Amino acid sequence: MKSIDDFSRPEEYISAMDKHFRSAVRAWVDKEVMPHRRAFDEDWKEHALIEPAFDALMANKGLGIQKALFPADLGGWGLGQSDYAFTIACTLAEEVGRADTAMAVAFMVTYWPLTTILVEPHVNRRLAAQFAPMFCNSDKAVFAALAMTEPQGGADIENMELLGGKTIKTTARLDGDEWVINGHKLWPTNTAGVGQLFGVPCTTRLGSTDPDDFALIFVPADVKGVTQGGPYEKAGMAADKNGDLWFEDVRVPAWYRAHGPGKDAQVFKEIIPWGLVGSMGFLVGAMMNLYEVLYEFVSTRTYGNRPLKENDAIAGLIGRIAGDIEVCRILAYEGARIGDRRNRPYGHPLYSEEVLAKLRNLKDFVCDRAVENFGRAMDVLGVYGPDRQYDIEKHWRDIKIIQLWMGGKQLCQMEAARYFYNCKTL
Amino acid sequence: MKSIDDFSRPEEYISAMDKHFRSAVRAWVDKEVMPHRRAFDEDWKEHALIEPAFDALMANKGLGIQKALFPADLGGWGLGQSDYAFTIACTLAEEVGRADTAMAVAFMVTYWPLTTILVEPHVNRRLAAQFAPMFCNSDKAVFAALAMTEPQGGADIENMELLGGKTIKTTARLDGDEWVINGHKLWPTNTAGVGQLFGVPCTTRLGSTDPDDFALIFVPADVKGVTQGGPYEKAGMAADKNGDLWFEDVRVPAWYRAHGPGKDAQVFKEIIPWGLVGSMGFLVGAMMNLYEVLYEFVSTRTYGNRPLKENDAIAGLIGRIAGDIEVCRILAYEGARIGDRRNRPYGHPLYSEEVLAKLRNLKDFVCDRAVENFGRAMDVLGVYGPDRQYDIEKHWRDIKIIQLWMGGKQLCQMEAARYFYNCKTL
Amino acid sequence: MHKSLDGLFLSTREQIDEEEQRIVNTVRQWADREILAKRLAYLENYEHEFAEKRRMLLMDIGLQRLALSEKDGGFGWNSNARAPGLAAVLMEIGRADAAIAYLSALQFITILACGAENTTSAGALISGFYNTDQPVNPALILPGPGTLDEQTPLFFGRSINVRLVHKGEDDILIGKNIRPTGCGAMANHFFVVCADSAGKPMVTIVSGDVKGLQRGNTLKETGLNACKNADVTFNHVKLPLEAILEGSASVEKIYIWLNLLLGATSVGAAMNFFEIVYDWANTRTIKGGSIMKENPICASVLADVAEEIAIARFLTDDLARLIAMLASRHSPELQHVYTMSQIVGYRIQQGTLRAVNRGMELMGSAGYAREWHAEKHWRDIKTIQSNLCGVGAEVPVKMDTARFFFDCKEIQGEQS
Amino acid sequence: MHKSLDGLFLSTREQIDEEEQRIVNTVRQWADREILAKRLAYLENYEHEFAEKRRMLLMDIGLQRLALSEKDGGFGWNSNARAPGLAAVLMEIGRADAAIAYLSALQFITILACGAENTTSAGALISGFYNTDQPVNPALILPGPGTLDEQTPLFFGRSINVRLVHKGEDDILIGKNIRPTGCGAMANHFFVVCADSAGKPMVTIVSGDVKGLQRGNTLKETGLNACKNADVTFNHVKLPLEAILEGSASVEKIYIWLNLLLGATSVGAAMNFFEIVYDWANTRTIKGGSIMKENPICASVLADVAEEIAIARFLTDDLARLIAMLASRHSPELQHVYTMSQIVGYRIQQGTLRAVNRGMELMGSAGYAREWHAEKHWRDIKTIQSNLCGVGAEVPVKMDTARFFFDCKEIQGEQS
Repeated sequence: MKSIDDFSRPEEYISAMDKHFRSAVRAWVDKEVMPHRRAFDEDWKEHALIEPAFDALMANKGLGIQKALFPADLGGWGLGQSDYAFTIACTLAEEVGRADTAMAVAFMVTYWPLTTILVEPHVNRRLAAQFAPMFCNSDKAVFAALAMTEPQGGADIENMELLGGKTIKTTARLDGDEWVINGHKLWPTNTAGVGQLFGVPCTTRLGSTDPDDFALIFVPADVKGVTQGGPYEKAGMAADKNGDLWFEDVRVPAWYRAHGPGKDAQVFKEIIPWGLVGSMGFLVGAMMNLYEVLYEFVSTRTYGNRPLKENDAIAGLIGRIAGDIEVCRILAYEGARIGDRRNRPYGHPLYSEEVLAKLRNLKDFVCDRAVENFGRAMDVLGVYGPDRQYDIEKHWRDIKIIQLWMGGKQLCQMEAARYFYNCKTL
Repeated sequence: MKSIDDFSRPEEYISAMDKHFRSAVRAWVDKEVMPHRRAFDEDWKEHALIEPAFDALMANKGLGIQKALFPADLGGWGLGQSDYAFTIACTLAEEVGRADTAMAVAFMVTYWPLTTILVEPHVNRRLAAQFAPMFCNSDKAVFAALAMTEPQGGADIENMELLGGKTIKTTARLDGDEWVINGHKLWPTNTAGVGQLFGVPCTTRLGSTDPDDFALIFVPADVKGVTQGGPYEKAGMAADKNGDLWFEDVRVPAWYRAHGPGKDAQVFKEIIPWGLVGSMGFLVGAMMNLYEVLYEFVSTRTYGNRPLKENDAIAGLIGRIAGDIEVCRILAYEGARIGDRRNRPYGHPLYSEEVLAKLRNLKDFVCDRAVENFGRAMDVLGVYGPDRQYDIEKHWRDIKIIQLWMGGKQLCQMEAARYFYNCKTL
Repeated sequence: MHKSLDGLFLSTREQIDEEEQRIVNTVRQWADREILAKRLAYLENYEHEFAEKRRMLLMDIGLQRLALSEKDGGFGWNSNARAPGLAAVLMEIGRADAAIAYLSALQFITILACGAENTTSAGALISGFYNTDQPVNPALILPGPGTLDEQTPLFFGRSINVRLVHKGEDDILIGKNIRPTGCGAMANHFFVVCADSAGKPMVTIVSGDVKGLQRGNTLKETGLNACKNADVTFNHVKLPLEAILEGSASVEKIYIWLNLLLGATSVGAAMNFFEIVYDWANTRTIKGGSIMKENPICASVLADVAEEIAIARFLTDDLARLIAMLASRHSPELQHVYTMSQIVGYRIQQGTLRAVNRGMELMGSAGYAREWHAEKHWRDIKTIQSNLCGVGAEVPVKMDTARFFFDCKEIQGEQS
Repeated sequence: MHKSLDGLFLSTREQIDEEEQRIVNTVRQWADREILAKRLAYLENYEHEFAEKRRMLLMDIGLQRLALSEKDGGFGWNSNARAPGLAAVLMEIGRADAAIAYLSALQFITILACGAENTTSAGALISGFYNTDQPVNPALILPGPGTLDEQTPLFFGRSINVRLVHKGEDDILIGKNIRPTGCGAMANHFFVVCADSAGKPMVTIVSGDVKGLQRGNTLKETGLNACKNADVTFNHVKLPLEAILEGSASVEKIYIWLNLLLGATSVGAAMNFFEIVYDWANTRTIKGGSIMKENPICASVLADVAEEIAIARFLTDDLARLIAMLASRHSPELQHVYTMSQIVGYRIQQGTLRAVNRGMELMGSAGYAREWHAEKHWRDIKTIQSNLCGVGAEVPVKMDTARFFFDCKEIQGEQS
């Protein structure tokens, strides 16, 4: 095999833009991230090293990629209109994830709440026009966040299928032409001072399971009553800041609600597929980097005075790792394609149980392979495995949380099982 | 999920003929195989029950599918010319494998040696015309076999990459305008009296690794000097007869050689991808049947007085099984597509290391999932797991050998590792 | 294979006394001479040979009386302290033929479950069954899968499908189309876990020839082919009083012994599989010449085979040790031993089956052909494993484990 | 968690005597009072707290002298028979902080490896290192990864990267940029596996302050963060004669003890993780109300956590028992114990890490946040596991296993 690009993808699904995006981002990765990423772990609190790298990727003085989803006439690239939006998202997730999955998630979560108002067929022109300048005319990286998790019952919010928002404690009350929001959110990516715009799932009636009472409201970070706590210290993912987020009588215009009763619940369901495909992309990218590091190590280090890779038993073991990367990459792009089929006659809408369950299953599968293979790879490196200099242990620490987020492994399993076996009570 | 057909496939790869083939074969399966398959295990020696079922699938009085690869002008269906040959092969393997993987392999191995002379760009018109009547004008199922394995060093023959045919002991000597063949083969599918035409890999120079000395020669079963032993008794796969095959001064016309020096070695390498994609199709089909049986069981049997599938823990377990079927089906068709890309600018030839290694990896992966999941499924059935009436234990016994054949798991691992890591000495 | 298995698979065997070792050695001789030395003949005429060799073991060597008390004319291996010895004996039998070991294990369990209760009446009844010069075929009816149409009493989530009801003076068993563990089609007696009117689990002993006991067709099964099984129906079977074992813990004890003795059976079968693979790997060549065992990836598969068996044997000894500790000064509580026996019992089956699955990978078609015997061990162990699961794969064991370690209350349904 | 771990994780502990149990209890009190009760404070000021609490354990409680002979002023736990006791003590330390246990384990190994050899000279030298009121930081230099540019002597395939050469009268150590197991950056002495001119493996003891010993930069590592490690170079280090251990088996013995004592360390860390998960599962609600432990799929994950730890603890006890049997009347051969220690040692790390990985699945972001401590156990155990592998993941162990069980000759390269 000549390079990581030889890992299989479903060639027929790849957009014409893919090559361009990939090479631009990879050039950025090799220049701005690879040389510095070992130091990022110590930068988790300040982001003194991390911020400039983001500027070069996201802002106008760099690639300006943070504007990608906005319509062209509002200064964006119009990717929200593309039939390949998921496939390209997978490519971006892969390329950035290869260097640092924490940067990848921080960067791509900026798109996450915006998908609900910028991706066909749900474009909200007024909100798009309102937020376009913020992202399209900036020389600094601008981050958005989706504030889902609440102190009680961690994954309940992602568990819309089952709970229909019943447990949401963050309330939105309409007062004249303004929403008044009160609540406490935990752990959103791009908080702790990073986020400048929040997508906030709220309920307009506490304890209700009526989709009409679910509201997704956009809240700029600088509005009065919004407080961001300091960043949590975590096992990894230093480039992704998470903290507490409080809303105290926060007031935003009524039209900051994504779409309105019913529709909000639907578009909120639709963000899940984006998160799942992105997660797979992050992991495949990280595993492609794993392959690069491992390839070098097994070619230069020895057992029995022969290169590790020339020992049949070790070759079998590392072959399984590479083979899993091949498998996971095929699955990630097939998953992306399931998303991009949303408007095809033979496809299914993003909110359909079919799409959600199948992507939950694929994400769960890819997570397990990644957790397994990074662990194995550290053992292949042996005494060098835990050493930051070899770049695998950081991925190992970082990617574990990809398995835990968005409701975690067990929620994936339940949603998949419910679909495959038509379970009624899970 | 409504039916087994909801397991994902790469929709964009599926040929227009797929629907037709699938429904025709499934109708045959439900009528001719499903009602009788439990009895097939006892029929391993006689094939008294099995043969009529084959006739209804393969011969003219039935679907006549045994003629599929032959050019239309010779009485066939011309599938050898199709850009979807691999994808359709995967579909056929899946549908027959769903009922009985042993029938699936016996049926499809008939195509196996013929691919070397009937599939573009390697059509050998003279041999095609010679053998067309045998397959196209018959009211009985006609079987072909590929006689690879020899008594010494089991998988060496499949290990062309490494050994280049060095260990082949079956010799072909040109005497005038005839080949004189001597040798002893073991275990080919469709022997023990079943096969009527054999593709026989021989060497024209003992111990040679020169591809020019590798010959693939077609030998009708009724030629003088061909002896077939009785069928082996096996753990399963009753519908697939295997036995010893002796060639003693067997004489066939010189033009019965597939293509000639060099080319024979290439087309022999090219049969491997067919075998690997077929193997994956068999397993996916069997697993789709596993899903059908399991679905019924977990919906009607209980633990804690509730249906098994409504217990979250059991749901997680059977959800992983269904999820693996989903994954394996995606991979099997992606593998088939890798074969069907052979003539595309972005594809690779069937004999390329890239295609061989990637398909070896996918086949190895799917085999592991199948062995694992049939074992788990038997445990879900518990005291009913080993019971023939539940149809899973037969699959469990049958599919194990799919993991063992064609050089087995370790050969897959070595070919994959050699490719992924550019190993030199494996 | 030229070397001794004991030299390879260490058991921490200081726990086995001379008498026990003598019997272990006798059984090994029987296995080597009578079965392993003539394996092909044994398989070619399997049902007849099975009966012959089994009779030799049970009658001539006398193993049918091993777990009977001395006063009943047995060897007196009827205490918890004998767990290591019984496990060792079953490993040796299992090495020859798991089907013979399987039935012996069930014999021991039925005897021990009575003996351990000291219910002389049940003890007398059971030893009566064994007071014969014919091989006794036992079968257990254990809690297992329930059906949608009927809510049943539960044993930790598993359905108890047989009911014990009082009609006037009589105790009557009722249950329809129930799948036994063991040889239901040829069983002389059934050891039945049933529930009384209050849903309380209890154990009863039912003779194979009582009125109202009906057997279904003989099943075709994956392995243990000599143990003919069939569903049974208890159509108002009338029971004598002594047929009912007292003591609420009797069901737990059945599972404890089942996990140990069927574990030992599978370990024994796996050890013979090891011998087969050893010879194979030392004689076959691959890659056009090198001996299989000298190829690193084949060696790593061989290592998996040895490792799984060695670990399974350690765990078998650990479980035997735990059982032997019952009622000692270090005695753990019964629920604890029950839980560990479920964990270890499941792990042993999983490990031995993996050993065989891995080894088969190296044997290619020889691993799959009847004549090599490897595939028999594969089918036998798998059959034991699935039967031991009962229903829902390992989930019932996981629920037992979570209940014990995490004090879960609701995960196994309404307990009686 | 309100219940006792001993009540949950049975060890077959009849093997531990009162004196040993007393020390186990003392260490547990230290763990509970000094670390677990004030965990947040401990982590917030980790390096300082680590040094403080460790000093308390080693000096005040005196554990640094545990494995020293009585004549050297120690507790005299320096025989194979002490294996169960030493394992039990390390479980207790590991429960508090795997990093402290890790260093204690390495201390014990260096002492035992000398003691077991009865080389009074080396024994005297090593006990000299421990004749101090300061905590001693040991590091091992084990065979491991080789490099393309140099063919090295091998210990069963693993490269021995340090050479012992004779220059005139002197024994000199040579080796460049070698990765120690332990705290190379702060080590007071190194326990070095090297090879003589004939390539024969041997063990030498090197003081941390000798001339020619150079240390590289302190490494950033996944876990065991208080154990600062760094590569070392032996630039013609001159050795006193008594610094060389005699006895060819000394390397095997190091691995045997390493597998047992680091296994016990990880089991201890995993047991504390169990306590964390226990509290989490008993307090958190999911699905909008039900307690996590009462949800069957969460319960099955919890069961995996308990099962892996319970099995790992069984295997730790089994290995301790095997070591204690060395030189008893049942004594197995050393190569056998070496092989089983590699198998069991690998299984213990694999099992405990799986327990933590599974448990984290239920804790979501709390499992990932520093404040919950769970992720520390995860990183610490992983670091121990990778170090124990040395190179090539489990393959070197698989090759050891295949060599022992299948008599492979060529799979580990040219043996010296």
